Amino acid sequence: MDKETALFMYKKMVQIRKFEEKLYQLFLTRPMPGSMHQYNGEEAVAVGVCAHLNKDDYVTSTHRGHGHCIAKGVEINGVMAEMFAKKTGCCKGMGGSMHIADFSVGMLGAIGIVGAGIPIAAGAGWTCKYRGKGQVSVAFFGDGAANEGAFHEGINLAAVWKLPVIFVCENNVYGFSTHYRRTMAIENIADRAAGYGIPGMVVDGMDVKEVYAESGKAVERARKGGGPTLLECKTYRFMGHSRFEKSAYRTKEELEEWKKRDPIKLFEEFLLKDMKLKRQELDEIGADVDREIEESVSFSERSPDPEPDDYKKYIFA
Amino acid sequence: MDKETALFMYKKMVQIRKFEEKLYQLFLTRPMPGSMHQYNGEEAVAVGVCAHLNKDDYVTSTHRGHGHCIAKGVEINGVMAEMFAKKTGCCKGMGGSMHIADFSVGMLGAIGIVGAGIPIAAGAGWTCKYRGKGQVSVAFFGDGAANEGAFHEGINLAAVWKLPVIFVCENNVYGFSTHYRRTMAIENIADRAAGYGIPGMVVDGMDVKEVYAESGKAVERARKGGGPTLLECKTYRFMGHSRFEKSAYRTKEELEEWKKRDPIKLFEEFLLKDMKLKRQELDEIGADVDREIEESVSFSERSPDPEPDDYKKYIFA
Amino acid sequence: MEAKKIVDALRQALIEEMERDENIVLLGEDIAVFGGGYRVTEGLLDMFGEERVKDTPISEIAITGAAIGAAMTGLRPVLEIQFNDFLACAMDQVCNQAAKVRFMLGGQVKIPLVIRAPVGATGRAAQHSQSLEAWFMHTPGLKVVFPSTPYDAKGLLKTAIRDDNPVMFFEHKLLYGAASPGGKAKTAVDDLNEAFKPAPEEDYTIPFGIADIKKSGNDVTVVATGFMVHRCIKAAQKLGEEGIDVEVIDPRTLVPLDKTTIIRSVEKTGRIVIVSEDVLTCGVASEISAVVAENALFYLDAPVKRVSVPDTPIPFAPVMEQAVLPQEEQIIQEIKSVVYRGI
Amino acid sequence: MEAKKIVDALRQALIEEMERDENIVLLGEDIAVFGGGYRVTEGLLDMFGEERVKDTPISEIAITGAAIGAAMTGLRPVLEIQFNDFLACAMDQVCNQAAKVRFMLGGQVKIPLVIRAPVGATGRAAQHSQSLEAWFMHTPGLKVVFPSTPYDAKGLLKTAIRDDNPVMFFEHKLLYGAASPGGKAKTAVDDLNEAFKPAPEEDYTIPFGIADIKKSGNDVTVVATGFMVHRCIKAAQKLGEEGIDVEVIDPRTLVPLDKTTIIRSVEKTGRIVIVSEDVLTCGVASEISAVVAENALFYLDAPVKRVSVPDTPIPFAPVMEQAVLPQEEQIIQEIKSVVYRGI
Ligand SMILES: Cc1ncc(C[n+]2csc(CCOP(=O)(O)OP(=O)(O)O)c2C)c(N)n1
Ligand SMILES: Cc1ncc(C[n+]2csc(CCOP(=O)(O)OP(=O)(O)O)c2C)c(N)n1
Ligand SMILES: [Mg+2]
Ligand SMILES: [Mg+2]
Repeated sequence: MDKETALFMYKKMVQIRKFEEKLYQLFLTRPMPGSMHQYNGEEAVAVGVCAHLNKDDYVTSTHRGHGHCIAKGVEINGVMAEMFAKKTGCCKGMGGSMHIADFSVGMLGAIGIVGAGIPIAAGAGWTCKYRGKGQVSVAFFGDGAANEGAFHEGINLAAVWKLPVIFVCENNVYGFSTHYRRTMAIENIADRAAGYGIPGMVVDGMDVKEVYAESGKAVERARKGGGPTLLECKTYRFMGHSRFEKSAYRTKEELEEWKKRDPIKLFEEFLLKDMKLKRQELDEIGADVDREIEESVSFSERSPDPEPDDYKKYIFA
Repeated sequence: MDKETALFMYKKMVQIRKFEEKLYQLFLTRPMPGSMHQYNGEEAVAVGVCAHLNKDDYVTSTHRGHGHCIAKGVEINGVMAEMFAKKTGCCKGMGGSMHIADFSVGMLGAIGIVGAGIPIAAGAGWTCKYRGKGQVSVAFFGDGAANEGAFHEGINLAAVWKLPVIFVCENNVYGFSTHYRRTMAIENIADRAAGYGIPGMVVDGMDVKEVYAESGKAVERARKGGGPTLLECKTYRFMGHSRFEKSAYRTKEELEEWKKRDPIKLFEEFLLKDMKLKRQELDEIGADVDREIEESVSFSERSPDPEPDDYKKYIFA
Repeated sequence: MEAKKIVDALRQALIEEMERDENIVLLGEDIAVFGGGYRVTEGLLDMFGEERVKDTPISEIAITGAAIGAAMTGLRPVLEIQFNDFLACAMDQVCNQAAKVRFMLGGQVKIPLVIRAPVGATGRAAQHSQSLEAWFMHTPGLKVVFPSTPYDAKGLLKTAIRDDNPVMFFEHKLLYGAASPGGKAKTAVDDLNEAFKPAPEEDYTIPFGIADIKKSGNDVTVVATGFMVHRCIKAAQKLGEEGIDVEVIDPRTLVPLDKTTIIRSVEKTGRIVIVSEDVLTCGVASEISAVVAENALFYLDAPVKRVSVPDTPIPFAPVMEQAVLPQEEQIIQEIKSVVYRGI
Repeated sequence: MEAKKIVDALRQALIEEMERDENIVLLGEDIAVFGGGYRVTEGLLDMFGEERVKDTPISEIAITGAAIGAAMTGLRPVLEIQFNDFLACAMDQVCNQAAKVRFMLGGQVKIPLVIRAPVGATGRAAQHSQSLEAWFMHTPGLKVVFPSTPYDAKGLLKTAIRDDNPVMFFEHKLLYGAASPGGKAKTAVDDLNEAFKPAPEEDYTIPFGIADIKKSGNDVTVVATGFMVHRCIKAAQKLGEEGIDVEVIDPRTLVPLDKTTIIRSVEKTGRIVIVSEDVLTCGVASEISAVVAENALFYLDAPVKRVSVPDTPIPFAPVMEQAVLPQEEQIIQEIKSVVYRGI
């Protein structure tokens, strides 16, 4: 990994983290529309994977989509304004937190139905294959989603059609309140890959270097016509399932244990120790991001609300 | 396997075969209501599995359900009369070929939606576990069904709840017109079991002895609280997908190759050679079955049609 | 203790019924350890144990199918689907299996199954805001229940649990009186008047197919469901001040539908407005309108008016969301339009 | 060659459109090698190759989702669902995704997707006999098409393919004029008269939202869909002999619905009977009835009559199946009942 890539990824991770920390505050301190599902703790996954993607590669995301969007390159102003339900939001206030999308960078959209993005990503992969230009498509989804019919059908279709799709399962231990060991009798979701005849890989989702390395192979294979891969990234969410959910179903100890492996902290250590970057460089990035986020808030505040009947424009093309 | 069991299974296989041969003739020679999907060639699967089941064990079946019904002990008169859409049919003419059921023997019903019986069988298994009396539940389904979301979700639920269910996949090479190699990138559907953390087994579905032996282990495990098993029985259908469908998508050679391993012929050879039965004993069974089938036809002919508004009785309990 | 909120009324009904019949089991996503997205099943795991109160994988096909299989073989499952929008994931099991199995099998089996699901728009955009009762009304073999008060909720849920058929039981998010997961309690219940009748802590059932006249009146019939019942009652109160005497009918069960009460009311008032939170085309209001046009046409003094969500998904931004939902002012205007029409 | 059967008209439309635009791709179960359950796609694999004509696994969620994903990124898929009953398996993808994605995303994307599916009862019991148009009419964001003649089928399918929105395209099994898989050709087409207008071998489209008056008349309006159009035309002919002049309107597209033509007709005749093969409650006829009760009430001289399948799944035995389907004689009686009512 060269320095440029490393810094690019670091910045993206920090953007996601700070974006959501800001949001958390906003939700605490003023009336915000809708709800949100935070990605804190899982940043390495979106960033490590998306670092391999071009603008014309496709991504489908989930209810927990802010991270994927930012990692794929959606402008933060547009994401923030969408959280504010403003006309300048990347979906014009039509979708909110659970449906953020930006086609100009290949982000096909966060989808609020668990698992539903998986076959849609397969379909985008079909287009990639049909065009034959080496594009790929990525589906992000959770451990919970791996028990949906859409997971099974979507991956199987991609496998038998040899579509250039990377299926990225973010196993953050819980589907809402329910531990994955209470929803499946296996330890590794990646093991399901064998049932579709595709490679499956377990990845340390807290280590962006590992995510980057393994997803790189999968993306490469897909671009070359080698078909799909299932990557299971072991990760953890540091916040509640949604907004202020208290997570009484898990222990403080478990949370603290995982926080020791905070992906941003881990990566900082690597950057400072192994890549010999200076603390100051990182701090400057942090400060840049802070400014960017603040600006996105004031951009959102300045932005107009949609008109009450704007929605009429979007029912049909 | 003792002689009694062997003869019981032989008779069941012959019943199924002759029942369907009769039906084929009936459809050719007179107006019959509806359509049908024949089980010829696959008899060893239903019979080998159901030989382990008690009346209070449960079975769900498919659009290709005659074999499962007869194997589970549904009276042939009732099945035949249902094919004739008669009031005396086991479903009173309400369901026809694709929905034959008889609760008095634990046959919960043929289901016309591919894969849909799988989670329903899991639910019946839940009841078995809840009651704690050692009952089990069996889902029969095809290779095509293994690509439905219902397969994935249903087996996973049974696995994580450790339900006493045997999932019997009848891989007869085609789902309607489509070869399994064109719908999945794996050779053995049984390999999917690993993705649910349950045992999976490939079985020669043309050999009733092997089906009997392997399904026996699975039933035993289930009764003892060991949870579900996925059995894949490699088999072949000798007739078209439905009624007079010509199967232009497969070769005559392939069909002839499989017919050499006709499960009834194979079992006859075993009975005559290894179990030292006499040809005549088998012929007598065949003759008995012929009579039984003829009687079921005349029973059906004698039976009254339903009244036009009988259906009103069955919409709600 | 009397239940002043629907969430408590439902929980009471579940507890009383589960104590009565050990074949009643609960399943659903996050219903056990967490106590349910809207807290309906809170505490039930501790009371009844994990064999009877079961968290499930996120597998709507499997949990619905399993509930059907269990119901066919002797249990009486009550299934929670976290948002009614997700019923789309289980549509085959609900509509092709649960609704039809008994029928196809010539009456051999009963399917005592209740499927509970929250409906209504509360700021969560198009995939978490629908009110899909009409899909299930259009599926013979299902009963469809939609209570608007704690009293009705408890009595109807008990009837649903004791019914030997699959029952779709819809609950309006704003009427629970409880917070959604981790959220501020988005609720409308504090704002409601005595029409939001509490449920007594006693065993009672409410029969299906009997509408409740939530407010009687002589000038115009309003049929409303769920949260809209209360919006219509408020509208009726305001209109009362202007001398318009509105009758507000809450069908409570949409299948079976108490046509008689609606038709009688129209015979009396000659005017009808139907208010529902589902989308217009082929919706709840369409059906009720058609029933009236078929059975009470010559009593009508004004066109039959439907006030529903126009044919659009629910947008996210509050200003747009509120624009598509039937509002009190809009209801008042529509009622006036039929009252002043043809006089 | 002119297409005298709907199956040929549809195939012609597919071929002509696929030749015009290489982004059009077909997918579905058994559509390529086998040529489709009802033979619509026969020969297309040979003509266009396996990259454009694709057999799929039996995975309704995946094939619908994949079609959506492909449509979002530049292809124009035409998906065949083998029987419309199986749409229940893909309901989330159709109704929560295809119908809503463009909306939720603020118009960033178009979903040029056609989902074709056979409807109607032909002796195959409850899970293979439904007519589920109303579920999709009740889902904003979808267009709903239901042709009754080869001419309409071809022109409407071309419009559907060129439309940038998801279109549900329903085809009645008895009107194909082709055999179902391996079956005797169960068809009603030989029996139809010149109303079953052939499709010329030329490029034409039929705009959505324009009803076709299949037979004009002055005494009573009949709105019918699909196969029922022809049953109503026959009924109309018989009634003509008795001096009752029936107008038969075929909406052709249910979303958008040509309300104007229906309302104008009712303004002329003062009477309306709606005939559809779906189930009654919240069905096609309910919607049309509600439109009339809202917009043409004061023109009505008789109650609005719906003739649909009563609220029941379809039974298997032919005698029962025919008892629940709207029959010619029943249609005649219902028309008479409104004609002689109020005169
Ligand atoms: C089909 C469906 N079922 C249930 C839900 C409600 N729900 C939203 S998020 C969630 C948990 C998802 O778990 P997982 O896939 O592990 O993702 P995570 O939230 O952990 O990122 C649930 C149950 C939904 N949105 N869609
Ligand atoms: C959900 C669903 N999709 C499609 C069909 C149409 N169909 C009926 S049988 C069949 C093939 C089933 O293949 P398989 O599961 O292998 O069973 P087999 O017929 O080979 O016994 C298909 C596609 C259906 N009935 N249900
Ligand atoms: Mg998770
Ligand atoms: Mg098969």
